[in-house]
Amino acid sequence: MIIKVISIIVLPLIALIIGFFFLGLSRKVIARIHRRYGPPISQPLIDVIKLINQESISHGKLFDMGVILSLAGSVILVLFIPFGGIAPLATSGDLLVIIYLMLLAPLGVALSGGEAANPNVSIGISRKMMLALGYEVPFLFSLLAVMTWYKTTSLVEVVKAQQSFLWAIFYLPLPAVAYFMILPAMLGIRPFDIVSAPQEIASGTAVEYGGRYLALTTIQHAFHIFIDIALFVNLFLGGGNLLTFFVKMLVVFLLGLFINAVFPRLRIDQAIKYCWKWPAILALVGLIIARII
Amino acid sequence: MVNPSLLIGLPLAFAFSIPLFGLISKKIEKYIPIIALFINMVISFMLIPQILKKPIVVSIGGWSPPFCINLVVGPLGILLATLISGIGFLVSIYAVSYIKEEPTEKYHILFLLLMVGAIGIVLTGDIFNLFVFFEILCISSYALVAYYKDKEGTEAAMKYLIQGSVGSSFILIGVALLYGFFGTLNMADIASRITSANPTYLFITLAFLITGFGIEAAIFPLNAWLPDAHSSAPSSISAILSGIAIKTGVYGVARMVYTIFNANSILLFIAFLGLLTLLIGEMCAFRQDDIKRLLAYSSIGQIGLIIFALGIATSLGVFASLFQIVSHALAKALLFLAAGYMIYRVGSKSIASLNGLGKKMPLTSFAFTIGSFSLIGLPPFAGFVSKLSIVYAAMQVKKPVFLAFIAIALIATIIEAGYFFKIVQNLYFKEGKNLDKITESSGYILIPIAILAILIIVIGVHPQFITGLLKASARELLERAGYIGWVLGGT
Amino acid sequence: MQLITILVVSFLGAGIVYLTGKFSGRVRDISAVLVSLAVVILVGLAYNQKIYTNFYSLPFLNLSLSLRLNYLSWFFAIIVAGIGFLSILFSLEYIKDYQGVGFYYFMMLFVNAGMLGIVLSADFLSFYIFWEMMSWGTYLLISYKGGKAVAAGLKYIIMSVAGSLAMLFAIVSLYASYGTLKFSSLASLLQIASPGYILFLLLMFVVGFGVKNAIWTLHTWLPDAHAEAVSPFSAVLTGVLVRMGMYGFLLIMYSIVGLSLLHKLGYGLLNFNYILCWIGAITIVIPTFTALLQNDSKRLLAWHGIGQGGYMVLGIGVATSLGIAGGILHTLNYAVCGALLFFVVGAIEHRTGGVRDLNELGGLIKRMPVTFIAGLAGISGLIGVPLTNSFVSKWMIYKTLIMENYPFLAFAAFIGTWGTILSVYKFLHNIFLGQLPEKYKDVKEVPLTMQIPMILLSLAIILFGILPGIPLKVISGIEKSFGVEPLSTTMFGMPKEIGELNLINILAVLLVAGIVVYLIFSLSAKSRRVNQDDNYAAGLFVPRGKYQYSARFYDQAYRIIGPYLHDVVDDFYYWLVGKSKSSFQIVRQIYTGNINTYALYILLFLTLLIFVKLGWGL
Amino acid sequence: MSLIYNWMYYIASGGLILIGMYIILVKTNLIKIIIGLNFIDTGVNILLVCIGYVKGRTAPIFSTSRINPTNVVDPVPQALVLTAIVIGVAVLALALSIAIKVYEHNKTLNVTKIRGLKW
Repeated sequence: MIIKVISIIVLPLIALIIGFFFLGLSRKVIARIHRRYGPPISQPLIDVIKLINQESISHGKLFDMGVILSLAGSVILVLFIPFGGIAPLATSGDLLVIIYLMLLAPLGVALSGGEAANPNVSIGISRKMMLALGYEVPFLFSLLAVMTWYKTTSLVEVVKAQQSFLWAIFYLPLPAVAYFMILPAMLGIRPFDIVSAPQEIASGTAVEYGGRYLALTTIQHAFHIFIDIALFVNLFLGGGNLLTFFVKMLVVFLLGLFINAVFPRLRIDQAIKYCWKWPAILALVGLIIARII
Repeated sequence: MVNPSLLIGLPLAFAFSIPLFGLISKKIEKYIPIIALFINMVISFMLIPQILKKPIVVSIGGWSPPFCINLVVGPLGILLATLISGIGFLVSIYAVSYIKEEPTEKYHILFLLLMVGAIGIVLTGDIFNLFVFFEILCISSYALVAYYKDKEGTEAAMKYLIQGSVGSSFILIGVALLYGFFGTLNMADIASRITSANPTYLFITLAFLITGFGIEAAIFPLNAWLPDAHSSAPSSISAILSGIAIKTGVYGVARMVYTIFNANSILLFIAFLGLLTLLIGEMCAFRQDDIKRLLAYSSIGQIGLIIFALGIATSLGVFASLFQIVSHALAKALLFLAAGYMIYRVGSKSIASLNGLGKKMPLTSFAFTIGSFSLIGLPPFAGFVSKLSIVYAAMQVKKPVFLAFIAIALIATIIEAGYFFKIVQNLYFKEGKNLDKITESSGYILIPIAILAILIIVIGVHPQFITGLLKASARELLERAGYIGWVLGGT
Repeated sequence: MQLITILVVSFLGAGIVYLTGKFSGRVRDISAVLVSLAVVILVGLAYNQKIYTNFYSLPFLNLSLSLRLNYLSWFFAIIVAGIGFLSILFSLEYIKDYQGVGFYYFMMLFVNAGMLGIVLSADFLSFYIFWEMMSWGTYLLISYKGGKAVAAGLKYIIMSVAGSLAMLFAIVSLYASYGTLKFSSLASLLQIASPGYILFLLLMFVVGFGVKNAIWTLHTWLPDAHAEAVSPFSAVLTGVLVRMGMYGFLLIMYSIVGLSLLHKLGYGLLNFNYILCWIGAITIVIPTFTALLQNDSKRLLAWHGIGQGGYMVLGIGVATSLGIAGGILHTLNYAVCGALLFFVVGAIEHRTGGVRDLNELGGLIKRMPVTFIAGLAGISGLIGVPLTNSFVSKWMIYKTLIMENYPFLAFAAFIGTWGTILSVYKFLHNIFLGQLPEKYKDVKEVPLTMQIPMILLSLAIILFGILPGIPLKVISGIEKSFGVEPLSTTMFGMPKEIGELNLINILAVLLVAGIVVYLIFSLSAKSRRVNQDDNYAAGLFVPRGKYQYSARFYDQAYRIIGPYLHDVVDDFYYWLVGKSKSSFQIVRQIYTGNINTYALYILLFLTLLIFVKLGWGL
Repeated sequence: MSLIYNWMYYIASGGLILIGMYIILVKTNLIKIIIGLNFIDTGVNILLVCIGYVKGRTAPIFSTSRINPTNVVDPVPQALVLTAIVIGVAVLALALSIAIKVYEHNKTLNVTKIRGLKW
């Protein structure tokens, strides 16, 4: 019981640290690819601390609550995803719950941004929603392939099954590839940074955020990166202990970053069509294979 | 107890006394039909329990049955006689304030004669007598259709007359042939000897009779007169024609096919004809813009259903058919009466002109709604029980052909629902134009409409009121030996 | 006796309410509320009882009409009564300015009574009678508003009549075959029937119930009807009336035919349940994405009504204990959310003068906060956000689909949820969020009688979301009566052998996380409250009143999916009606108006008769 | 020859009925159609009479006692015919009066043009 409580407290912290590390790392790596020097890896953290102490504007109660909901939703999501064998709440919710809990964060942002009454926000939300509709198709196919293959909806069981034998990526390479292909869309990084496109719609959903709001959304983003990649590692790369899990996450993240950093930004309709084409087909084929065998 | 011949004699006497009463006061004459038919109705109600125990055979002239004109008052006869006098009574109340165009005394005479004809048809036991009453019915209805002497009315009457008299001639041919074969005119007597004649000749006779009665019964394709006549006649007459006159045609067909000829082999064909009539009637009704014409076509459809049920030829089928006769008579009389007064208030027969009347004439519209719901066959109205019985009767036969038939009949119901629901919506939910001066109908109009509406609901909720009589009537048609026995004695 | 009392109170109550309306509008309103409340109480008191009574007999058909109460009927009866009561309460203010209010209350109560009759019937004849009474009552209520509603009402009733006639066909055929219409007797008699006959029966009933439950290809009446009916009745329509079809499915499939017989219908994948599942799946996907394209708030919800119905059909189609329970539970959950959302739309209509166009609204959160919260609860419930009610039922359906190895059906269900998220967010955003247009500056919150139903339903969404054990207890009783192995449940979710779901834990961590985040939030530098016009526009001038991005909210997505979502079924029906009309036109040319032709018909008929006799020897 | 002789009345009645039917089917003048109706009527009446006719017997009128009751034809059809004739006359009179009205309204007796009511 005590271990559980401790892990409930510790796990979000670990996730936060890893998330911030990835955030900083991504800026550094992209800068290097662009032949720039780039900011220090701790820059995002510094930014957040700075933002917390800045004054900001608010558009109403929902504007505040949405942001809080968004971050809280991400925090609890961490508790359901096994991290190197630690999964304090795995018995309270399975993959289905995880899929649904992933909703809370964007919903919070959308509600909060909605009250801001800024058209840029509305456009941003609309893009976020459409993009989600795009990547959900291959995402769900991939998840279903895994669940069908292992005949369980529990993520812990999936991980356990992989650790006893081969990783899922060897049985289900196509869904894994599909998941990997849409990972940037889920994370909102290039070439799928349509939602926040600073040059077009002034950062979209974040346009009205300043100070603590921006701080919370940045933290949420850090969690988000952690969650999406941890999910991938759990589903396809067989989890692992604390260290191997982290290494796997790093590999996945860097691979995604390297491949995608060189692409220009897509238009939203191109993004949807992209998601519904190759990743969806690959994942679907994978699902059919998983269903038949 | 009461002599059933009063049922025919009283209205006849009253009919011709109308001019006499007219001498006393012009105001009295329009109440004469009410009185006559009220007495008739009471007598027939009083007769019902007695007849259910034992049918009454009245011989006229003192001879015993095969040799004289006689009345055979069985359950079927009394059922239809009650229905006829009842609806006639209600319609005559309606006519008090509805018929204003002179010469009103002629209207009332003809109306009573029509009643005499109709009651005579269902009560008589003599086939030539049947023909005579039939002619009384037809001639008075030709004249009544042309009562307004307007363009439509005369044209409709002309067409009705030509087709009707061809039909009457056919009936007469049939009667002549029957007399030629058997040398008797008594229906029971003919029925008892029917096997002794050559079946082919007999069938030709039957064909003439079916065609003749079929014209009045509006079997497709003999029903071309019906939409014209029903839509052009005064609405009270339309109600009678739809509610009663065509039912006498059905009665004629049923009597010939079941009792006299025992022609079971043709029943399937009759059922098919009924189905065809149903489909075509509903299809044509769907495309009408004229409310009365629509109701007339709907009558064709309903008659088709009645004849279809008649063709099922099980006791339940005949029962259902008779039930449908009752429920349709009530509903269609109600619809014509209500629609007639709406037309009177609005001044146009087009369906679109009824828009919004639900707010101006709430009771009339409400009654109209009940009538149409009953015709569609929605619970808790009378039409539901009768339609359910028909469907059940058809299913009970367990023949695939009837299964297919009833499926088609149900599809026709959808068409029927289509136009009736549209009209109900027009009444209540569409905005009408120039409705300011329209007021609710007067008492004489509302009373019959309200009574009919209540009857529809009462029978729908508690069908046992009439099912006993209907069952006995169905037995009368199916057990011809019983009928022959009543008249000729013995068996 | 108790059941008869319920029906008598509800039917007579309707009449009394109408009559009192003739004297005083106020008394009528109060009595309408009282009658519907009395029905709720009476039904509530009947909980956990088993009753069977004959109440009427039709000797000429050898039939008696009877009523019964069991878990299944109680479950539906309480939904009917509850939603009926709330919608009457909601109507008080909403309907005030309409014409024919007495008629409205009468029909509302009458339709409710009809629905109670349906769920309490113990034989098919009374079932059918109440069913038809409900149907035509509904038709009158849909058409009530006039205008476009007239066409919607007609469309509804024609489809409904077609469905009921299919059902009547099956019912009468049952009676002709077995001589009884009692559910309990039929259930045992049908066990020896041939699979072909059962399939025919099920097909007919699926058409009959499918029209009501608006399964795909029979759904086309629903968007029009829901959109054009008055909002309190739309709530009843979507929440309970449409779900009478669901009750019918449960009744015929599990209560009468039974699970063991269902499994024998068909070979391999081509069996009844599997096909029903796919119909359910299609019913989820197509309507939900069609909803995405709607700009009329009620139409949008109406399409969701169809889509959510797909989940229920899918759930009961899978025919596992978990799936059936999920389907039934979803019926309850959707009744709550659907009714709530229509109340919300009704509240908006009430305050903005009947505006339903999503592109014209916006920013109303500042004027109608209670309605907004209700709307938020409603859409969360509809999506199935964790800790709201639909989450549990959807979870059960997904879970069983995956465990039964139907990943594609599961995918349809999942992607349907995503379509739901998109469209209901648009619904919420375009009404409540974004900028408040000038013309709605003075809009006020709706009166209390309209708030109460919304608040109660919002609470129900949360309550059933956290404590799904309450309805699931009744549902396991229903399953027991079906002869299906009942689902074992706990108060807060599922026991471990069924799956990992513990809602109280999720609630607890969410609360803790929320509090922690809130603490961080409130400890950081304060923010300044600004006006809605005061926002960042990249240095551009902000035009007042025209500063709204909501029209064609998901434009790019519409362009991609729009062409595929054309309602071909509806087109087909219109084509059919058009063709029938023109063929009727041809048919009626038979009556040429020329007397010579008519005489010819007579002669032809005579010769035909004779030829038929001589030729076929009939 | 004897065939015609024996069946002469039947042939006559049948012929009249057919002529009447032909007129109704083909002629477009309303008056002619009414005449056609009358043809049918007459034909049917003749049919009735000849059904009751027994060759060589006399009319059943017992004005003198010379007539043997066994030597008369069946009297019933004759009574029927009388009734039928009366009915026929009534119908004819009504038909003609309606025809007058029809002419007043339509200014024609051509039935192909009197088609105000159709479909």
